[in-house]
Amino acid sequence: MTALLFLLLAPLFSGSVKWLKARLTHRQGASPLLEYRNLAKLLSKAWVRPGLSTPVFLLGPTLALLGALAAALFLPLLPGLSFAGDFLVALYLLNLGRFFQMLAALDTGSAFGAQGSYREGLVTILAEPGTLMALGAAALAGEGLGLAGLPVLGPENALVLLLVLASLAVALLAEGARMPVDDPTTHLELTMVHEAQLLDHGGPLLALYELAASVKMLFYAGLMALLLPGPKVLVFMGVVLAWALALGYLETFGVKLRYLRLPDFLSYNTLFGVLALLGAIWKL
Amino acid sequence: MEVVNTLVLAVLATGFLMVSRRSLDAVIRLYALQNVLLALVSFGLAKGELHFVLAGLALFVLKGVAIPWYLFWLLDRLEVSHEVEGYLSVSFSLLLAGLLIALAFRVGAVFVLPEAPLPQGVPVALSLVLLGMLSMVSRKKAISQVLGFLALENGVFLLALSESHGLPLFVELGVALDAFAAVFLAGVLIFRIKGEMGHVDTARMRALRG
Amino acid sequence: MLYGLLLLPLLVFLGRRDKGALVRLSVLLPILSALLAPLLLGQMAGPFRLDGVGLFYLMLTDLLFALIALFARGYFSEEEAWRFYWAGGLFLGAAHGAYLAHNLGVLWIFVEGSTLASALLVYHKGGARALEATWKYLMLGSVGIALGLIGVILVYALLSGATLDWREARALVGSANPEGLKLAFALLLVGFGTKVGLFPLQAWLPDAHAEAPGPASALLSGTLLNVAFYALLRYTALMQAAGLFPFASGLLLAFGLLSLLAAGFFLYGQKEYKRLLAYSSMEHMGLAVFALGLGLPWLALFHTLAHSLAKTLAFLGASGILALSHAKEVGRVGGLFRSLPALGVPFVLALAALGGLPPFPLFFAEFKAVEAAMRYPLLAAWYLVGLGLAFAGLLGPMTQMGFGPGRPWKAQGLDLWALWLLLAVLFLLGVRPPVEVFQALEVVLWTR
Amino acid sequence: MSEGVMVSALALVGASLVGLRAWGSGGYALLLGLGGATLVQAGGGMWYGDGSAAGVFLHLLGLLTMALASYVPEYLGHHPKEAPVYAFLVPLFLLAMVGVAQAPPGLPFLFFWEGMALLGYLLVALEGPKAQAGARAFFLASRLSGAGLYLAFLGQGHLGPDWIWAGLLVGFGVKAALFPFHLWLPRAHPVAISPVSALLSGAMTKLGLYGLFQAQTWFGPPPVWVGFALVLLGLFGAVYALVRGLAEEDLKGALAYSSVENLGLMLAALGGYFLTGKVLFLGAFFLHQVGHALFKGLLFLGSGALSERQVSRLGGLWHRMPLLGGLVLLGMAVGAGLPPGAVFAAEWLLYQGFLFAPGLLPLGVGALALVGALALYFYVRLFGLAFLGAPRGNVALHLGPGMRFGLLVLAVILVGLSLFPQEFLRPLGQGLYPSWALWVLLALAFGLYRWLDPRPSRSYGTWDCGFQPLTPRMQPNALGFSEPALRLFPFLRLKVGERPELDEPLERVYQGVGEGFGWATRLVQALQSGSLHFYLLLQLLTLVVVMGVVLL
Repeated sequence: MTALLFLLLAPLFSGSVKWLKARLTHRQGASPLLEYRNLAKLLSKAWVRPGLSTPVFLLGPTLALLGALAAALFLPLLPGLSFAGDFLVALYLLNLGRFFQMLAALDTGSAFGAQGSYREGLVTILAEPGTLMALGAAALAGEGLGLAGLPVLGPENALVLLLVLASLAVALLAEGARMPVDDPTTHLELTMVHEAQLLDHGGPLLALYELAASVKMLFYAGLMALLLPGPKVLVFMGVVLAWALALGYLETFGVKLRYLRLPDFLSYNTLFGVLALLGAIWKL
Repeated sequence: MEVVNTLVLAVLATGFLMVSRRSLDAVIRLYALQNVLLALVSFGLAKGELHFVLAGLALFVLKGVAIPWYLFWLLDRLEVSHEVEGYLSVSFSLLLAGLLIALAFRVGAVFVLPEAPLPQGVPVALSLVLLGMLSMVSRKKAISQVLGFLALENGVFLLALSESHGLPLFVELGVALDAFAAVFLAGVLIFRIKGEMGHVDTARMRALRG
Repeated sequence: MLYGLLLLPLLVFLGRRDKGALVRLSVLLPILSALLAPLLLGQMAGPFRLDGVGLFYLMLTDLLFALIALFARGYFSEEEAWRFYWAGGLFLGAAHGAYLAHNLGVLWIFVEGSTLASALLVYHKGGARALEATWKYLMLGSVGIALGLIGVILVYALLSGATLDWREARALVGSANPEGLKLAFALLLVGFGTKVGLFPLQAWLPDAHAEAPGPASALLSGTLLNVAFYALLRYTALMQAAGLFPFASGLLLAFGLLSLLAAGFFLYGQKEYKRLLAYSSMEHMGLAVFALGLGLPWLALFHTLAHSLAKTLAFLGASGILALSHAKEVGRVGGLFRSLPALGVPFVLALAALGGLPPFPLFFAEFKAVEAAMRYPLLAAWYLVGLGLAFAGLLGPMTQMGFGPGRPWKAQGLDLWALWLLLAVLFLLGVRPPVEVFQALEVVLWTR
Repeated sequence: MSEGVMVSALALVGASLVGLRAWGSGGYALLLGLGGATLVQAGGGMWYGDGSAAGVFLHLLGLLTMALASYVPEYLGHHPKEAPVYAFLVPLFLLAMVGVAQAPPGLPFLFFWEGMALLGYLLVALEGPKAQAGARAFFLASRLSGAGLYLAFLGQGHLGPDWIWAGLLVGFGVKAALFPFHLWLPRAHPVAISPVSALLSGAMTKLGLYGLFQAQTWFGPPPVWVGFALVLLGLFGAVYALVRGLAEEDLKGALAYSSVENLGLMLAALGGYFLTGKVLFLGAFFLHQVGHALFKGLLFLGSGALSERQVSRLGGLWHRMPLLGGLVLLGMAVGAGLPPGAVFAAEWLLYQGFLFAPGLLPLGVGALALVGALALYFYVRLFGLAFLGAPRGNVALHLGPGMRFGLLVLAVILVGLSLFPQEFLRPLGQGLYPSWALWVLLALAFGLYRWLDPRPSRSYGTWDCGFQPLTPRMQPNALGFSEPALRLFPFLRLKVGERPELDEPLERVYQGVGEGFGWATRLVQALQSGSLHFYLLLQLLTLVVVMGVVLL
């Protein structure tokens, strides 16, 4: 159920961020709803099959989207599948998508795709441990190691959960390939992470990738919503709104970090994760 | 008994002198003399026992005559200098020899068994063994090493005499035969060494190592 | 009859200098003697008597000798063969004497005799290196054996000059002065230890083994070392009968362990494969002495058996390699396992057997030794360290010679099946160690 | 010993004898297959009967054997000269492993253990001069392991449990590539021929795990520090091995490092089990073993089809042999710990085990996540550079029907295990996530793929920025791809340049030990100075010392 919601919401989310960024730079900006039409157009177009490509080329976008959607399936914002340890499966489903996305980028034999591929891998190495530790901490603080049993922010667990939220925020930026980790609007191949992997994917494949990127961000937003008090769906909407605003501002007024400086930024994620986990262990 | 004691001391003296002489001829002669003296000791201890007499005779014939003669013959044929060459100077070897003899006399008491017929012989025998080893360790010529070994062997023989009236005769004879065979073999080898390498200096035989 | 057995090996001189006759005699006589010997078990004649332990070593020596003599026919040319077979006959006679002797003095004589005979084996046909090795062997061996003689004399004196017969001595030794016995044993250990090749008395061993012609090395390692070890065994049994085993044990363990560790260091980086095998002999004699020191004579017997077989195999393999390649260095021989399996496979496996690997009997022997040594865990630990070092030393040459780069050779005129026969025997012994046989032999030595 | 194991042992002996004469014949394959099948059956019976660890091992060994039965005869066609020896030794090696898994501790166990070492050494060394160093490392490590076991097995009653377990940790840890004793593995495994690599990595290393697990029934529960050591060294070793593997240019070498990583996780699982007694850890421990054996067997056997193993000289292999590409992709995806693979299921259990564990153990989650991310990078690199993109050089490929069938056997079983991991975990009573959901996902993916593929598309060259055309050399090479990640880990220094150099401090430590030993040996060897006088002096001194000892 959540997955469907995300699928529907994803274009709106990315559209809104784009619109907001345009407004912030005093441009008119396209309607946030344009993104739906855009997707529909892309889906109906033909796609380019690079000469060297193999079936892996198609598996990339397919599994990137489906992995993200399946991960969303486990978010108990709306009724769905839930069991102990589901957050692990969810994160690894994102990894599944990422694996094939990275391979698809290598599949074309392009130097840029490969660059994007290993950069993506690097970001994962930097971001993943912190995120998993943070989620583990949240799960420990709750009951039953499942997403359904996650605790909500309150005075007794404020420290742990705030750290978890901080970590998830960093993870969202890393996963969604947003500033300051990556710049989604850049068109200089040498600086790209996410987009470099998509260079040769066009038409429906590009549409799938775009959707997947938005769904992933929504997934993290959903995770954050689970930790906040209030009716889940409403809180989620609030979080998404907040993220749209935040991203708009961040990407208008912020700058992309130098690629070599990424570890500095993402190590905060690890730090938050470790601290959160320690907090959860010692019940602070 | 007095006579035997004197003889034993004379044996020690020959052993000491063997370390001190620089001439191989003198050392061989001293060795022959030592064997004669030992044979006499053997006769002295005999007290009519035939086996002592026989052992003494074997000693006299084999070591007192045959081996020295063989060594002289060897020395002649080898055409090398008759000088003893060693790592140590004569004075220093004498000093060491003195120390070793002192050690043998100091420790010798421990070796003396309760029923030893000739307790005085034990430290002398030990001295001979140690002096023989000293010669072998410090002398370079192959032939002088053989002489050192022979002196050592004599020490062992004297020990056998002093501790236990010697070994059973057949053992004694076997031992003597072995010693003779060893010396004979050594002689042959010395010849070959001279022929192969042009010298008989064992200190220069260091091809095998590691 | 015992005298006949004693003199049997000397019949080889009937072959004069004819290689064919010498080979036939050298193979058949020991086999005949090995067949005859069991019938004479327990018989006495003069200072000679054949008991179980003597019989065991006698038969082992005979059979190995026959095999080596057979293998040697492909190694030596027509002209030089007689030197080997004559010296071999002398050596075998001396070994027979040592194993038949029941008198400690006679035992000494024959051990010395075996030294002299084996010096001839080492010398063979000369050359500067062989001469040097022979000379050193003769000197060190003679001095060592002379020191041993002092020990014999002391034992004799301690028994009040009553007897040198081993069995009688064992009965009497209990009343002898223990301090004197300790002294005597120390001298005997240093004396015979020189011939066994215990560290730091081993100096002659690698030289002699490396410079002797291949089959002679096999004889030295597989049979000669046992002769001296056998003497040590007899004296240790005397000490045990005198109730002085704890003392003897300390010395034996120390020498055994020291030899093992030293061999471990010597083996590493050894450039000549025959020297390597010689150091491995030193290692294994150390191990056998160690087993004796643990109070397990049966294990020591078993260890020497296993070592003799494995080392004979290795040396025969090495002499085969030498005959084909004319290269003594490890680095100049390679890939035998692949290019010449008939020779390479048994050789590599012999090295593995010497490294104490199953399915070969030294594995079992070393296991039992560690098991017994565990009473003093530190001892066991050092033992394991020593085994590890020794193995590390063997491993490099084994890999290079078995699998490394090298020219392929064709095996011609060598009786390589002898290697496979030894390998099969080793395998059988390793899979089913006849422990009960050796424990039965132990009764001959050890008083309860 | 059960009858099934007996039958399989007989079949293996038969196979080895037949192999010596007729390795290419159907009889050889049949006997080997029979041995494998009976092992699978007997091992499965033991595992599903009473949850025996030996059962798991025999089971996985049987599975590998079945694949080898079809793979080996054809593969040995490349090694016509050594083929009989390989064909003779491989079944014996299998037999030794069966023996280890069946023998009680003590002499029989060590007999098979050391025998396995000897056979393994021969199998590795047989590959020729290039394999020498690897073979030596293998044998040396095996003997070290043997020494540890001597200490442990024989020390009973003489040594305290701490020492016993230290011995076991060294003894079995070396075999299971416990950090820092793992260096031998990536040297030995890749240099052997592929079926042997598969056996070494897939099966033999598991015996170290089996031994450590079984030791608690032999020697009682381990001291606490053992569990901690296993967890810490296991996790650290897993990270270390992956990072080191990223700097490996040899395909099989990288696979060997991946083995170290997987074994590290299994060791950590075992450590967790020792510390907490939780079945979660046990489930991870056993499931990972089987999963790893299957996927690593698949990958090693797959790499046997290539004539070239340097990743930087491969590329575009998929086009030449899509079947091989697909199977290797399957293996690598499972190996990267992706759902719904069996390895993922094991890691999933491990994560939860750590989260549920007391003390600071939950921090292990971070290490696991790092391993997961690194493994992703690791396998993307291997598969992407070797099988995708443009070919970088000429590579001969050989994959006949027999080899293909062997690969398919492993792949099918791997898929089966990934489909129904719960079934495997039944004896432990350990539940799992609803794996059907993941299969629905994959079905959807398949559907989406089938929808996309026939959609209108046009072929076109890869985007080249509009400058000069792309050449294969513009693709990153094996080290270039991993260089950014390597920069993150200070324990490994990669100097890039014309000739990249790798500086691994751990290796330097080992080298230092070796050099120190060499120095000591030269010192001792100086005693054999060649001087007879010195020898005689030594003799004299020995006499004096011994007399002194006696008299004092």
